[in-house]
Amino acid sequence: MNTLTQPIAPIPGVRIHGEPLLEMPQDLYIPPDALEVVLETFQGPLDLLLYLIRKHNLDVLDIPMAQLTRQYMAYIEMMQRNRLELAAEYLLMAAVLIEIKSRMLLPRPPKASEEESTEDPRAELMRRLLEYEQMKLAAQKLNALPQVGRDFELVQVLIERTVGQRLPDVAVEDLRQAWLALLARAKQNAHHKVRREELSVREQMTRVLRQLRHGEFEAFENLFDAGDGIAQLVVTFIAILELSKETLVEITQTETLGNIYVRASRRLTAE
Amino acid sequence: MSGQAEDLLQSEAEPVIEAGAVIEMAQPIDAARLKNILETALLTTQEPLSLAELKKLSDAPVENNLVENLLEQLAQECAGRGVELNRVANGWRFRARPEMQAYLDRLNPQKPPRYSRAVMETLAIIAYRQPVTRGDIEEIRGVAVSAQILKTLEARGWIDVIGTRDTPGKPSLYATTKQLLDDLNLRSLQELPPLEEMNSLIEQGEQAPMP
Amino acid sequence: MSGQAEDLLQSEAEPVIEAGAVIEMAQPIDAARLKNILETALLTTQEPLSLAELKKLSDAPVENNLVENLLEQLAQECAGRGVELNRVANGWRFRARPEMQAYLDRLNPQKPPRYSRAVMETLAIIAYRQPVTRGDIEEIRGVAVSAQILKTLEARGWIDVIGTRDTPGKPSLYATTKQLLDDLNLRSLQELPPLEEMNSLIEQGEQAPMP
Repeated sequence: MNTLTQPIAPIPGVRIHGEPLLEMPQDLYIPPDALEVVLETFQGPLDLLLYLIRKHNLDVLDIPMAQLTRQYMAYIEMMQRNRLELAAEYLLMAAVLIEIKSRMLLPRPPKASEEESTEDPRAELMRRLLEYEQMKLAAQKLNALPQVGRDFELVQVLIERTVGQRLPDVAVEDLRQAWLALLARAKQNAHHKVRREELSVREQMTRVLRQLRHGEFEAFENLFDAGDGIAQLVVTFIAILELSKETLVEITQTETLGNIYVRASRRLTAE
Repeated sequence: MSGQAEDLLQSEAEPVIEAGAVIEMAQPIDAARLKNILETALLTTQEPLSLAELKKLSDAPVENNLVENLLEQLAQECAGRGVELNRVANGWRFRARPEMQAYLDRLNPQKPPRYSRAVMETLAIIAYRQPVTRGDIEEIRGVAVSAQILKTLEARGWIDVIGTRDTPGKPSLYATTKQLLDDLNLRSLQELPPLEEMNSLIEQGEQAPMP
Repeated sequence: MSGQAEDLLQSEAEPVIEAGAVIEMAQPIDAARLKNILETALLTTQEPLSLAELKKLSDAPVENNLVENLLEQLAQECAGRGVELNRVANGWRFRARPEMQAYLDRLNPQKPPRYSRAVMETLAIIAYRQPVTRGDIEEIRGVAVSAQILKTLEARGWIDVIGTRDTPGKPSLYATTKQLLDDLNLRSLQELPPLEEMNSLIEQGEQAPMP
């Protein structure tokens, strides 16, 4: 029975101001199983130290190191006792506190080495505590400022954009990039041959096919524009041959040296 | 939070209204104030607010009639302004008058939408390889090409079907249109970047510049 | 070229550049109409609009002064209403007064999460000590600062990386954004709550310059 009431009994060996641990600051005493929550409420060792200092109305500028260190150690011990995973920063801070305390026990060296050793060993800790506290307070004030969405809403009246939504703009550069991407991929796949090709032939193939769209025979010469230069006429001729090769057009000649007719491949146009 | 809201309220010259405060019984409804709240709610919400929702904004129970009257008043106060309060199927909402759109469009340097990579690659293939079937495009891209992509480009007037190939299934042959050239500010397809040049770009660096 | 520039200058007060159209006299700006348009633009846009953007809403070139006057008028007309026109870091925008929030919450119960102390302390250090590295923040807070915290603030658009410090590891330097000021309804960092005067010990040259 007695052993089961452990939470109520003082934790042996842990005393603060000579009082058992249970007498720790009232609002700080938490059942061990809730310790984790408390640990989370502190943002780290500086926060915990500040709490202990403020709780006991200690002057940060003149911290009684012995007292503070004792309290802090008690706290750490309590955390460890409950096998809470203690962030390394807490242990590091314990080391720092002990170091400061021990340095304060040493007799002050004479003014030989001016700056450094005459400095109060607590100075650095004080500086950090105050700086942290300043930011902690700033954070609270910042958090108290009205925040959009949380404390006030923005006005937004509907505007109907009935007129056709904007269409993407495309530039030649985009096409080029797209093709480069294809090339890069084709290269990886290795089985695609990207042949060098005369775009002009492709262009003429399209033009001729368009012209033959009606499905009827068209006189061969009608597919050429006399106004075009010779180079263009050759390209058109190659285009027609290419179309024929791809069986996209039929070329017929009813009699030798007679008129040549071209039409889109028959089955092609018959729907 | 609530403490903060209170502070703010206390410093206002206006009478204090506390969220969720119990209103003394038989307190007359402050119509002007309710109108204010209704307006604020409607101005901060793009979706229409139903009468039921709007009634929730009153601290004391309120008649439909009163709320509707206030809404009518608000609507009338919009006369001559750039926004109007409309009653729509789902309730009430403010909207900008259509004639304001031309002005508001000036503010919207919305980044123009971009076509997906799939669309751009399909367009590039059609441009450089026309006439091509969907199958051809898929072979080059190495992945399926959705009908949606081709439809997008057709709707834009940039490609069209100029025939079908005489193979099983009679696939449509796609080619680019003059419209595309116009939109790209080109006189002919030959003004497209030459492929060989691009080839060298790829060969030089292993890392292809991806779009 | 220079002739063209001259033309432009001569027609400065004219509304639009219509080819060949001869516009006789400088058209006066219809201030009432412009105010209407300004109001509508501001009512339909959640993001603040800068003076430069607002000036684009005028058909004819317009002085900053005139636009600012109209904005002041609009702001004054909000007296007694549930919304107000504010000037914030990125420009002008309407918002609902904070005291309306309790009502608006009835319509839309979801609220953005309140940030943890860790997040707010990190934000405060960045706001008051910017630019700072993650190491600086850890030094002040005395604990590790998780990447998640910084990501949260970055995703919210409140902080961003403005460079790197020239020390080993080239740590990123964080600063707060204008968006943060907008979201807090502030015009500049100077409007942040002043830092608490800590005891003089800390001020012996250690204190970073205040933003």
